[in-house]
Amino acid sequence: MKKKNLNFILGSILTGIVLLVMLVGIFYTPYDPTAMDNANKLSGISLAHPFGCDNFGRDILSRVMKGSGTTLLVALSTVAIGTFFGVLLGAFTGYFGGLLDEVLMRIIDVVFAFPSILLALVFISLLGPGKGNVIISLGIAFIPSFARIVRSEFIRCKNMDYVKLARLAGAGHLRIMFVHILPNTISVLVPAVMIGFNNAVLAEAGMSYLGIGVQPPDASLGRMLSEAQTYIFSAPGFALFPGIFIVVMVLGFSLLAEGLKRD
Amino acid sequence: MENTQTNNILMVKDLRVSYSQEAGSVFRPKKDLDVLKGVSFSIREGEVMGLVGESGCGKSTLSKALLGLIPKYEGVIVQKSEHPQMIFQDPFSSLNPAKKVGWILEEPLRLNTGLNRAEREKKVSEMLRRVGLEEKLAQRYPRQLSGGQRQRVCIAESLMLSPKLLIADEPVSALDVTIQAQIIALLRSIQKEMGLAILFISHDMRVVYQLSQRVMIMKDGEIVESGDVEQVYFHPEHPYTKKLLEAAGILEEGD
Amino acid sequence: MKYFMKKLISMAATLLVVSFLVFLAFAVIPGDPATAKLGTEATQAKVEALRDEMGLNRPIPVRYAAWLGGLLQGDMGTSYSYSMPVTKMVSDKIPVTLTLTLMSFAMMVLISIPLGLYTAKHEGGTADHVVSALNQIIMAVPPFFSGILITLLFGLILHLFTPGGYVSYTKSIPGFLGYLFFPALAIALPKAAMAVKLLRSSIVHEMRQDYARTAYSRGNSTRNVMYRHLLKNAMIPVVTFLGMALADMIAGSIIIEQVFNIPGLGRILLTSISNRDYPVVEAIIVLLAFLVIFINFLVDFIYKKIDPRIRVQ
Amino acid sequence: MLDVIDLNLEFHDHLVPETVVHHFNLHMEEGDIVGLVGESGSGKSMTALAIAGLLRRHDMKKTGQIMFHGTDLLTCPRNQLRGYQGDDIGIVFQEPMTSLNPVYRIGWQVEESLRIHRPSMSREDRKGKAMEMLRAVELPDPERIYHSYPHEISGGQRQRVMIAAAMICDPALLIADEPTTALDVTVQLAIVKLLKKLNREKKTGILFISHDLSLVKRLCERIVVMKDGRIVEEGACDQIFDAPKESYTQNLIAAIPRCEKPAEV
Amino acid sequence: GDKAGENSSQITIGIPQDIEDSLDPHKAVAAGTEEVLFNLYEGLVKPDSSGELQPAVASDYRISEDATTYTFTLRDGGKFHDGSPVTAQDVKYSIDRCADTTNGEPLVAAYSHIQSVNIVDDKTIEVVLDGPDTDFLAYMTNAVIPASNENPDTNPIGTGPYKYVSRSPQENFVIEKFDDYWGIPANIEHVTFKVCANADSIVMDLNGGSIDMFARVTTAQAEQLGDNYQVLEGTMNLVQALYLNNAAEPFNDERVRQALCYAVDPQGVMDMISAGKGTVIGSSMFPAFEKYFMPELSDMYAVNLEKAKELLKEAGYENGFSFTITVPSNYQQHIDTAQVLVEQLKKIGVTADINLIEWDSWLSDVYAERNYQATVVGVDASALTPSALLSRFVSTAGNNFINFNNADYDAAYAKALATIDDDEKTAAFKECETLLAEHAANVYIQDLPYLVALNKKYAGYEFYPLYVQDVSKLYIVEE
Ligand SMILES: Nc1ncnc2c1ncn2[C@@H]1O[C@H](COP(=O)(O)OP(=O)(O)OP(=O)(O)O)[C@@H](O)[C@H]1O
Ligand SMILES: Nc1ncnc2c1ncn2[C@@H]1O[C@H](COP(=O)(O)OP(=O)(O)OP(=O)(O)O)[C@@H](O)[C@H]1O
Ligand SMILES: [Mg+2]
Ligand SMILES: [Mg+2]
Repeated sequence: MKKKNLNFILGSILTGIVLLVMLVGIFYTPYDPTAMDNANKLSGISLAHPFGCDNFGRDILSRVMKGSGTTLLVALSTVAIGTFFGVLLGAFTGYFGGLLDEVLMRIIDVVFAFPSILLALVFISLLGPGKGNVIISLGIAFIPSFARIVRSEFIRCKNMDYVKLARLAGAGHLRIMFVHILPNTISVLVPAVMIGFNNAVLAEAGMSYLGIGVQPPDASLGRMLSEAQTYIFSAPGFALFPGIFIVVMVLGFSLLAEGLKRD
Repeated sequence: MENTQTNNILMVKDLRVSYSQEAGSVFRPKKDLDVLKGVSFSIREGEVMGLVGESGCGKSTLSKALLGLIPKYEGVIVQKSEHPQMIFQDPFSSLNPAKKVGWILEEPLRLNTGLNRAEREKKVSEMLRRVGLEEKLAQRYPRQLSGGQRQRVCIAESLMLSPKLLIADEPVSALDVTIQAQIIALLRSIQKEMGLAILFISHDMRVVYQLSQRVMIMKDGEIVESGDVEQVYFHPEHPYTKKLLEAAGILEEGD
Repeated sequence: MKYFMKKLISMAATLLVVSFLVFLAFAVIPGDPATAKLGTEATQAKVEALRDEMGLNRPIPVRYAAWLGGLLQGDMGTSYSYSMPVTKMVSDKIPVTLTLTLMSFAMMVLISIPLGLYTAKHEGGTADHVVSALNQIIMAVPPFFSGILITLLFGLILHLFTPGGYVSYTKSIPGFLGYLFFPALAIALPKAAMAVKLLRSSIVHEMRQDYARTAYSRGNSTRNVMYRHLLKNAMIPVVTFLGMALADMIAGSIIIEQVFNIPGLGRILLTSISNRDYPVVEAIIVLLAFLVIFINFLVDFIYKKIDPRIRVQ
Repeated sequence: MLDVIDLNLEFHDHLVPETVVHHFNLHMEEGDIVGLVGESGSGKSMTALAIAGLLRRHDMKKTGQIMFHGTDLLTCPRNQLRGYQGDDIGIVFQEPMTSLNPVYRIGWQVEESLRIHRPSMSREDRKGKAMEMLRAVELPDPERIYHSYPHEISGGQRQRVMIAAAMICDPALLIADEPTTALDVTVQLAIVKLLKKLNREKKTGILFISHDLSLVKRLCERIVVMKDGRIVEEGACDQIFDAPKESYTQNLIAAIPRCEKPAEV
Repeated sequence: GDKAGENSSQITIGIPQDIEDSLDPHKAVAAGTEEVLFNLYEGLVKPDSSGELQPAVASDYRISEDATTYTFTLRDGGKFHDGSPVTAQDVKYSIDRCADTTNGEPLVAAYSHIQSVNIVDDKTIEVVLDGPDTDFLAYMTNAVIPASNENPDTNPIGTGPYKYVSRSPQENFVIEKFDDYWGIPANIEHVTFKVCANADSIVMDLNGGSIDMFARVTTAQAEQLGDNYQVLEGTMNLVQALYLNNAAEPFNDERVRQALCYAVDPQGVMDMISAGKGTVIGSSMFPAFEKYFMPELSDMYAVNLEKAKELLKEAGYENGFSFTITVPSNYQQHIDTAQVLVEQLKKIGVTADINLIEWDSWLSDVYAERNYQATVVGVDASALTPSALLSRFVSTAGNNFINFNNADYDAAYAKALATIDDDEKTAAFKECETLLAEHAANVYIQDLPYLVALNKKYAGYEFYPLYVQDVSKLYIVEE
């Protein structure tokens, strides 16, 4: 009881901070996040620049404020797509089994076998670059893992007596799947979603790195982190703040989820 | 046997079910286990049919087969009720662990009636009361209930829709006698009021006697004797029936 | 037996689909191997000539059929960029990626199972809190970043290995394994953190079941209850995850191979994609797909093995 | 042998703490058979679990003493308690359906107490003993049952498996929580006989929880009646049946089903 | 590396991308391949570090008065790596192979002017052109390979100071000293080019000791190197510019292009991305071509925002406009440059977006199909002639990816090619450069700095005006 509350409170605080920074970032940043300043290149923490500056002398705080919004948007929507379709697929295949299961799972295998980068490349070439397409292609790459987890839980639950009773009470397949069985998969699904959120933040960074994600000079936390790698020795702080912010963001969400989870 | 087909709510002809045991190891090759070996009977509308039998003789299998919950069977099952209900022998796995008792009980109403939330809740607390449970239990998860409480929740769930056919697999086994009596009375009154037909599986010979009009005695996947309760209880023919009645101490009572 | 035949056929069909999709993918994405090969010296005529030479001017189905025909005879074609037989190129790199993957998988299992059990056993205790906090943080650190941190710590500060000093398995097996240790750790850590979390919640769930109580009633120690009774049940969802993680590690080794300068399949795949060298891409993806499908098949199999109830279907 | 003194059990997983057992006292000598009857939800199973040392949950409060052979099971160290569980104290749970581990075969589970408390026993001996127990509880085809998984056997069969497993080490105290609910009368009788024999030969003390008063009457010398977490009446079997003092007990006895149709309502 | 136990000398050199190319010197095209193959192959002549052509496989050469006949005398005792002697047949084979037009175009474009290759005697070979060309010698640096080699793609055999040992994709490329080399032998026996594809780990690789040398480190990387490294500084010999598609809106208007030139501050770019290192350029020529480089052109568009805005206004873009800069994602320095440009252009109300694409997509979309607005890349010279840089701006040139179209330029370039008088030729080329600058064909920025990190155990590194790594000059410092 107490632990749950603690998780919830801590999670809300961290998430609150992230959301606040993000929302404020939409309307106000201390500096123009793309404005360069030769004099301040890689300068450390100072009063004027509390998070220091990057290799172009851009204010890291401002970039983090702008970038976290992008990151959050991409990560949340990616996970939403992945979870939504993953749950849908996993539920259908696990619940009905048989040929449908065989065929759909093989399709999922196919998607899973494709390196997400190739997948992303294909989508970006089909749809053109841009945030939305990054979300779509990453989201698709995320589907298989959710589908598999949900599927195995559905296989476990579908033979339970309560499922049979629900059928007798007149519940349709859809209702049985999503109202009766789905809540029983929560204990496995929630950690998976948190992991997914995490991976999405990082995958977005990876894609930006390949040039198919967020385009410079726009900031996203992942992109900032990968830009900072080169300076890991000379300006460790450059990597530190976006990094910490990712951790705070992910941590906040997972604590919140943990706190909300009932069992 | 029966030719009054018109008012049969359930009719079963030559039902056979076998479980295929998966090979456990190289040394125990796969073999089939015949559980029901040709069962035929029928239940009329509004009638309570008792089913008594040896433990492991196939009663639960029969009850599941009747409602199509066993994928593979041979024989004919004709079932004419709109929402046949079932009370499983195992009250724990019949209750969705992720939902509260209140939600579980509301579900049949939600699905089949246009009642609004308040009305549903009212019906639920009424039903809880009728099966002898406190209303506050609606707020609990199944694992927070005692065995008998779970069983009563299952009974309540099966009665929510006023079904025409109820298959009850040992519904009162975990209840103490006072509550048992209360549940029996409840079932009787519902049966009278709404013409509910029940296949009542129990090993408590007395309870079966009190509730049923007819009774079947089952052993080893076959029905060895059936007929009116009085007939079977006081003039048993099959040795197993006699043995049962003897063990229950009914024969002495009757004599 | 029939089951296996069925699986085999569906596996083959999947591979066919995968390989065809790769062909299609290359038809869709911009860039072509001839231009890539010629680089800035490309002119219309040269590109055309080269395309002819490479057989790129034939329609996709024809090209695909030719490729498939070759494959059935054990010939996966010649790399456009390296002019080397693809079979040799790929088979040389398989040991690298496979070793890396298996090593990190072993690490993941060795770290996560005891830790998952421990935290579940002490649910709500200090150790549990510390581990979950650590878990969260480890999961939140990007793999390339943790790779750099590991290089920094173990390579440059502790001098336990030479960063970038990859030793080929053809030269020295211990050197090879020694070098792969840290990259494997970098891959294993975040996955292990996830596995710990999953295992913990799964065990906590099983601990509430009645049969756990039964186990205690026979005088089992908590340890025994955990290992003998709960673990097998709790592993059911975890096995799915482990299978996915393994598949993920094989298909996703690209980043770590990059950070640690390991010449494995992932690296070749990445450059071959950008060189539009599809004989190579095709071979590697078909291989990856095969592994992924095989692992999933294995997972389903193990899954049925652990949970007897599933056979009822 | 067993002395339960002023046992109170209180749940804390709701907003309002809920006491489910109040001031429970029980004394049992070796070879005593005590019947525990009472309303559904009156706290019988909780009491049984407490005595068997299985209420180790953090979210509940336990006060009082449970003295077994001179040790307080509520406060003694865990490994001492473990030494008793399964060996000196056996328990049959009320829910045979969920109390068996779904992923292990029956034989493995029945033998478990032997593996723990009789480590020197050989494999064959263990199996022999397990088969003997399975036969003793009247299971048909014990060889098949031995190799089955829990979901493959019927409810009554599972219940008998639980009984066999609880008795395999010949415990000094057997707690049986509604052990015969899913059994037909003939098997019920056989089980009662088996318990009696055990009691006679091994001086096993039995705490028999049931709502089937006729069964309790056959088996027990003493009866404890519970309602709402409290003991309402306690005494020798005959005395309670012949002259119940409390109105609840009277109701209970009156409600014993008879082979007669109830009057129409 | 640290493998001190071995008695023979060796060095490990990091390369940023794999030699994922044919090893056939006539077919290899990637700059990264050519710079390594430089150690394996030689032509009849060979450039030295000052860019002068020196006899190589040929010991001597003669150019006829009218600059149409080039006569080469083969060196005595010249040998291929497989031990066979270099014959006149091999030389003819090599030249003919590159001049072959059965595939549409010759492998070396300039060879289309070859009329015939004649074997005069065992030691003498004569190349006859269809017209005068004083620069043709530069193309004779093209590798001589044995006619007998059946697999030049994977089994390179040349005459250079090093011979091929092995390569492992994405891992390494190994060469070793060729003992029968005709010239000054190499100093280091074993050379491993190690693929270091991750730019971010190069500093660690160097500091950790797994590589001894890396050419083209960035200033940021150089600053993080330990004491045991020296950083040598040269120039990349590239023309880095914001290349504009002269045929696309709005850059088809010269005033717009000029406006951008006035707005961009190359020195600002250099200050930002490479601590001020690099050389400002004003046209498509870099300083290594001393004879042709015109430093004065760099001042033509000194930063003048007022002027820029005025020009935009004239062109009808009073409120500025927006456009997209397409940048290949594998070149960090170009991405960085683009980002600085975006900031600088904001000052005149021009908004630029950056669109990163893969190198291969860049080749097809931008370079081949010319489907872009602007791009930041660096263009190098494939041969040591000014035409290597300037020919692409002739309106009909196949590689004129900026669609530059100027009749004066075409005339000036034709004149430069036609004349054999060196002064006239130089003047004509300079006119070309001036025209490019005046018409603001592109926004020229810089010749990038070229930093080589070399472990202090080694010395002897030489910079070339070409994109090559000459390993044979490296030696181990005695301690
Ligand atoms: N986790 C829990 N939280 C709160 N109350 C609980 C919890 N578990 C059980 N209870 C309550 O404790 C009381 C006693 O339960 P117990 O299982 O001992 O009843 P019982 O006498 O065995 O009944 P039955 O004959 O029905 O099995 C019940 O009222 C039950 O609702
Ligand atoms: N899934 C299964 N696989 C194999 N055998 C099974 C399975 N389910 C039940 N059986 C076997 O079938 C027989 C009949 O089982 P069933 O559950 O129908 O008995 P029952 O009459 O309900 O007994 P009880 O009164 O004990 O509940 C038993 O011998 C049982 O072991
Ligand atoms: Mg049953
Ligand atoms: Mg109970």
